[in-house]
Amino acid sequence: MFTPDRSKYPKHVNGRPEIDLSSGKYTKVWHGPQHPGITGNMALEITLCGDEVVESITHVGYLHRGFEKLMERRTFIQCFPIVCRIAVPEPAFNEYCFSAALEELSDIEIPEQAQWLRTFNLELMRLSSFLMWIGGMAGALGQGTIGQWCVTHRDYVADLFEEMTGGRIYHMYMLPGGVRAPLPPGFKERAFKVFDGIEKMLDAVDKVLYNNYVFKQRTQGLGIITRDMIERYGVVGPNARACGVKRDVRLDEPYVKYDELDFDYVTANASDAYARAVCRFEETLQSIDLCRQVLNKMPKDGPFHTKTPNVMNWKVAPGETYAKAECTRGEYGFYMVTDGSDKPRRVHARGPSMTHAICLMEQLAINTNVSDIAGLMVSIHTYPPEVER
Amino acid sequence: MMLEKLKQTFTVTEVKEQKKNLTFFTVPKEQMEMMLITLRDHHDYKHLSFIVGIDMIEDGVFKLTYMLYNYETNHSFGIHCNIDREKAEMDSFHHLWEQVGTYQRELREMLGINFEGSPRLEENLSLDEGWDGPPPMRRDFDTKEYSNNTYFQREGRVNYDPREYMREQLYPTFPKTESDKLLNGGGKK
Amino acid sequence: MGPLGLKIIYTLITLVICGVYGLLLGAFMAKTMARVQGRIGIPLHQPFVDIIKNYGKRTAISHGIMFYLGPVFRLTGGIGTLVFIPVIFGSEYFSNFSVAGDLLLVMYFIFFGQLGMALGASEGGHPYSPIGIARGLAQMCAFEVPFALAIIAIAIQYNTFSITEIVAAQQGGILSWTFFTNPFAVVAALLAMLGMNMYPPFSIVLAPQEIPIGPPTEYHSAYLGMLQSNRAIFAAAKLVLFMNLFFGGATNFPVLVLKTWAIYMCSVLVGAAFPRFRPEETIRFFLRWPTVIGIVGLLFAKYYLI
Amino acid sequence: MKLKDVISPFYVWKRAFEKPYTNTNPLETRDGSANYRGFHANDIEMCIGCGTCEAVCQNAAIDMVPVEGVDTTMSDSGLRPKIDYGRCCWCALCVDVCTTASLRLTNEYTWFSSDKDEDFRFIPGIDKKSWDDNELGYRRHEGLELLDYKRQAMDHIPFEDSTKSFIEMFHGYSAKQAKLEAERCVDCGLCIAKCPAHMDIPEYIKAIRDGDFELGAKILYATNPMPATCGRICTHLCETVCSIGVQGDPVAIRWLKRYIIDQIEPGDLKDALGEIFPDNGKKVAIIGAGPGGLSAAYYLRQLGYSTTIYEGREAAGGMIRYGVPEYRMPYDQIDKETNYLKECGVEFKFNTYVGRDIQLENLMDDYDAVYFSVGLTIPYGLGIEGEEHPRVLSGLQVLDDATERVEENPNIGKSVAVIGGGNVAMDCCRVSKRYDADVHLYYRRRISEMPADSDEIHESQGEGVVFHTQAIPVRVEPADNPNQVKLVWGEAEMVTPKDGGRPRPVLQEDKIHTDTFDCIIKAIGQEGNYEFFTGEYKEKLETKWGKIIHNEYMQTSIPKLFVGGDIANPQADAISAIADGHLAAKGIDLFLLHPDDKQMKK
Amino acid sequence: MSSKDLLPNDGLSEIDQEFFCQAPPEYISPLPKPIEDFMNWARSESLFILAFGTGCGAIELRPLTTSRFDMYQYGIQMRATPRQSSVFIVGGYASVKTLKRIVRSYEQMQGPKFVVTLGSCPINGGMYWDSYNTINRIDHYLPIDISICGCMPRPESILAGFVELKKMIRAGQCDGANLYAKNFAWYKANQKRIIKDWNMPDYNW
Repeated sequence: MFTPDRSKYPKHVNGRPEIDLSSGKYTKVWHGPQHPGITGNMALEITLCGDEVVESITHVGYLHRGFEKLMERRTFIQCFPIVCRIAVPEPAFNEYCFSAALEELSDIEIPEQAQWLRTFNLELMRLSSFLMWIGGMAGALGQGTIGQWCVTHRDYVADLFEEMTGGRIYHMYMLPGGVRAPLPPGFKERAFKVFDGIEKMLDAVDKVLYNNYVFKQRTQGLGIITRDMIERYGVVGPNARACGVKRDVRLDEPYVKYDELDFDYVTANASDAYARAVCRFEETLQSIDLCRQVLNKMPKDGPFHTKTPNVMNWKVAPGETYAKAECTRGEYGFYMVTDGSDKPRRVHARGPSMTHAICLMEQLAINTNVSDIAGLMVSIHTYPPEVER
Repeated sequence: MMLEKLKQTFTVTEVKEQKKNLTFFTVPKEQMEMMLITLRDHHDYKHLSFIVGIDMIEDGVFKLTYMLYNYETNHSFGIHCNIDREKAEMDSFHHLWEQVGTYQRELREMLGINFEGSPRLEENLSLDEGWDGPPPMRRDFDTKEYSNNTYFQREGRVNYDPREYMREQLYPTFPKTESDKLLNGGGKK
Repeated sequence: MGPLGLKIIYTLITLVICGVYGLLLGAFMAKTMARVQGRIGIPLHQPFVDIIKNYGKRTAISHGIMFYLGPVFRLTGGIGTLVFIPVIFGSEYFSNFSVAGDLLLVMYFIFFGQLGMALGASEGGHPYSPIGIARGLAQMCAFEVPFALAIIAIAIQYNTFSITEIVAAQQGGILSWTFFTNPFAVVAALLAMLGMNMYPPFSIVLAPQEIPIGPPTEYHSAYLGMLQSNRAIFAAAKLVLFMNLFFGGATNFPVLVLKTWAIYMCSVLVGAAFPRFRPEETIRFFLRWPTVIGIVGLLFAKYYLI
Repeated sequence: MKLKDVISPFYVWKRAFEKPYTNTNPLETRDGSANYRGFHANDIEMCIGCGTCEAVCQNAAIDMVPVEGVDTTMSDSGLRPKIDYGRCCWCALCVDVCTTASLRLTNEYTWFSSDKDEDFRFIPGIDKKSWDDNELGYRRHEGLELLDYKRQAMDHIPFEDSTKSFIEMFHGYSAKQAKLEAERCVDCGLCIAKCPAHMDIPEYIKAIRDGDFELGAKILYATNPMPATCGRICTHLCETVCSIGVQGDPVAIRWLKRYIIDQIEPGDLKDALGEIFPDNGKKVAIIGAGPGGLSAAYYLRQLGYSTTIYEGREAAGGMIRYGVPEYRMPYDQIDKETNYLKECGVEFKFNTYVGRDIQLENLMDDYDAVYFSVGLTIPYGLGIEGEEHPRVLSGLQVLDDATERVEENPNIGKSVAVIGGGNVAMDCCRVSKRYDADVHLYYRRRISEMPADSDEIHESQGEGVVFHTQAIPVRVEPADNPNQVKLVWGEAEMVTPKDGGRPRPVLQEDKIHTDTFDCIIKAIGQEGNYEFFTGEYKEKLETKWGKIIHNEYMQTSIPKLFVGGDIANPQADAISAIADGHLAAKGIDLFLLHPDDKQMKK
Repeated sequence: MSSKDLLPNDGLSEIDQEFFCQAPPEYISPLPKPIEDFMNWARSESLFILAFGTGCGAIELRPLTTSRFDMYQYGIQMRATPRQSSVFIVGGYASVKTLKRIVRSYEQMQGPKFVVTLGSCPINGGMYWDSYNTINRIDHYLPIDISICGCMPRPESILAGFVELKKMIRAGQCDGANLYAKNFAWYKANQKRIIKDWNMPDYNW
């Protein structure tokens, strides 16, 4: 096989290539922010030598809204509607982490039923997000059909969310003290129907995408995250599990009702884009299974919200904590500091994309073909809004 | 137990066990690097979850929190370190973990902390390239005021405070409560 | 009006019919694709509206004369291809300017458009255009090999470079089609056509995700209108050409519709199922099996059929 | 390259032969789900304009604006939320915290506009929208309580023990209870208008939340110099309009007020309030050391007047001291307040009964202005045959005796009939209970119509007072024992008059009963005593329905003379008297120091 | 045109200036009525949306472009490049950094072009009304044709907005490009007020 002559590539100094754009050897292109191949509103500043990427710099900030500042001037309950906006495709994890941190700091125990409902909501969120991801991954490599199917089925999940929470995208469901509403009557049957549909669709996806010569050709060997990079880059979630590392917050530090569910780590070994895709596919199926388990194990009735202090005057004693959950990309957490007033002193949302989208992506992009940038980008599953918040 | 061991080498103060698997403590600025290296290399705290800075304006310090995680024991350490607010400088740890550089860029941008030697420190991470205000996460920066002065609002909003409105409507002549004065002009909002 | 004048008029009519047919076929295929994706898809008249709208844009900017010439070349290539291909075998009206060596001419025109486009698009100044052009030309070179081999094979087989004669030679029953007489050449050509039609897995040139749509990145308004017109005419021309060369041509429109649809479906069939290849994978692909098959076809024609 | 990997993808075509996913008419077939958070709707009749929705909205999307057709009343600010959809995020917190549950979200979600000036603002319920009648949509679920609807119960001496002594029955809130109760308040401020003294209730409740009792005391004294009194025996009209009370128990405003002032030791008031009283050289005389008089004295002192209070009895407090039994209103609390007034420089002249020990004319001549609030002291008669019987006692007298001689039985015997349904009647019942009497209460109407506070009624019942409602006294007959008396009473039927209005009790002639008691206490109301008005003042003073006519600053028809308290206002309670005093102080100030003021007669 | 009317491409280096147009956009009058009506019909039936997800709104565009709602049946499709697009969707809040890109992308689109805003944020700031980094109302920076409120507006709601947009285009009411040309100085002044490092051409076409 042809291997390019590395000597023509720029020297690396401090891990960065030295590039003289005026030499005419290099082309600089921007992937994004206006670019259909990019995940969300972000940009990659890519320097090419021919078709190969010699440097990629991630630019974020297009979605910066200053959440952490805004939360400093909002009361605890007022923070609740805004936190979910931090990561658009997975709002539930923000809600959960915020509520969990707040409940911990104000010593609130939430009822059993609320914990089940939260588990269900979080797992359904993962399912929805994974569906979107599978579609995106296929789409980024030109298989639009899978994208269409997956997003459609994700929309059926959005219908479930709408029924359950009253909102399609921003559910604003897990508020401090529990959840906002019980499951509507007949929800379980409808949910199972949706799950059956998704499973049927995923079966087709398995045949079409995962047993696909071109897909394998494109993704196998792409963006390999080596074992030692896991610690060094702080890689979490499926990206780490695709490398055979057993890490999952749901199992390591079980929250809500995950300790009562039956599931295991989903791992792969190759650690390339294909392995990650397989991992996520398996996790999608696992999510469906977990959703079913939750619905089956959940008690029929029960209080879904415990009394909190009057939200208009809710003050929390000084303290700090870090609440985390396993979102589709790995460890998602809220670090909250309170100072006895009715507003949080500092809230920090820790999203896995902070490391994945920037230092990891910049590293993985080097020496890949520019055509693979979109696929690589999607394969490490980044959401820019959780980087800049 | 491990903390006891650490205490022999480091000045560990303000230990607080927040929950079963999360402990916070403070070390002086100078010992931070050794602390991180010790925890990472000798105690398996290999995962850096995040670095966050808190503006403790009343104490005149920035409180940096480094959250380390041990995958073997599933325990986290939140390590605090106070640095002077006026002369906000901190050692750069970008050589320990790759993502540290990004966090340090963010801290530089949001709080104005300088990390000598950190790569690409001067590049804005989230803010617009032309941002000319103070570092926005500082407590003395008022985002609402900035927004009001900078961006266009849609006019035509009027708001009435129910208690003021009821006073005007129902008992305009009653001697006005002096509590406004007592509360330093604080009303409902 | 002399016979040439009439010919020109007939050809123009053919051109219009083929253009309309090309657009309709494009829309129909888009609908077929949509059906696979589980949706309704565009209305059949959508491509027409798109073209009208693009011609009706109020502003257009130029990046110099070459930029303007790009689409013109492209359209010329498309029209040029079509006007030398007999559309309906044996029809006086739809035989176009079929001449003795028209196959060579057609081959030339197929490339002419793309090269012209490449020249023009690179003037746009957008870095994606040259990247797209590089990919496009590389891919073209690659699929050109099996395609050329197939063409040469049938030229050897029928001992002629006249499309009309090739079609004539295939008349007389389904088994006399090249498809059955020299399947190797046909397979090689059809594989090349996959690359030519820009359906996945060979759509990297125009890929919206990998690079926003490649060479035409900067083309808009009437330029885009021209490109879209060309797309219809060129697609029709290609399909008719393939039909003529490998599937026995058509003696009337229903047969033409059926056959061209079937040929087009090959691309769609594959396109719906696969993601895209990277450019170098595309090249590797075409230079591997299709080329081998093409050579086999050629040898088959040379040593077996004759 | 496995062949399977090339063949398998063609499975994709299976989908082409199935039904498409597409909804071909999404615009008409997709209503929001049953609890969809769509556009707002508000039940204007139910809404009270408390503004809680506005306060909770983190987007500042809600404005409270006056609307046509809704008048400001004591329990309704007259404002309605106007929502800016350029801000709203449909989080429905406004719905969750809506104190009346009038606000809800419908399942409608489509609103677009091409108008450049369209601001996407509307007042739900007032500006008619297509979705107003959509029944589906988000409402607060039963079981989701973001507000605290349940009041902190106050501990009190159990009923079996409470009747054994005159020790204050209610312990007051503990610090924790007070904080929790204070946290229930939503800061709407509707109560301020309803309070006759317009106390800044939300602010002092906030002071409790913040634990700043000095500030709380300052806020209390800003409108009420008798918070310890009002914290115990106020009629707490404020609680009737409390917005939390619409769906739950109203905030215990009265108890919270008591809590603040209880936190300040009697001697510390001066330091806590830190007031400095100027002196403007003018003198005002005040007749009566009841709440009205004390309040006027305090606010006049604040304005710099030297004030002298003339009181006929030996201690200050008026009806608070002599009309309210000690288990409700301990005397040391009254002393705490009056002592502070003394510290403020108010001069008291006790045992100086105007009209007997000193004449009104003298006061009018010696002082720049005179304020009087002498209260209602003459009990109404029952208007029935035989009520002159010596064993028919006046309620006020019984209470007065109880005050003067707490340990000693004020000669009521062991079985007592109390007639009336007001607070005085309840006090008489419970005082009698404390003297080991067997108490029967007779009231003309139903319990729900009793003018007494519901707490009082509840506690009376708890202490074992036997209630006879719809019972009309017919006559009083002497009993065989001269120390006893017979009450003849009849059961009544509530009859709604033909022209509507309040149902009236009508005596049923066939249901007459006779009971024998040691005494009958009449407690059906009092009227004013105007006997100290003599000469020209008697002529000039205008009265109506037994009350003195005054202008809005409590100035009577005699310019120099101001009035307040029960004798001047229809509520006849302590807080109204305090409010009168405050108003009169301002009136006197306007009268004396602002000669240009048009509102005052000069 | 006098030199006074020319805004300098002052954000650019001298070398770069040559690459860009030096003239402001011009008002372009419509064609004779029947032709214009026909063109408007074509424009309304062929809406090319620029694929630029500027905010949360992008999340609800996905269902719209995919099978469930399939906006292709309404003649609406996504386009990857601004040059070929005719509809710009401001999908929610716009941070200053994004606004810069929005302006550039919008200016690169060829007229007639239409702008649709999604959600509350572009109307009056929405959730981020007090954020230091997001603008409050977009219509001071771009001419807006239709605003759809909601957070986020559902696909159905967006679709309803598009149906309305098509009606308006047919009626010839959408003339944003000309409006932009007419009030060019005002828009530019507003944009420059918040985009502090103006390192892009004033004329982007």
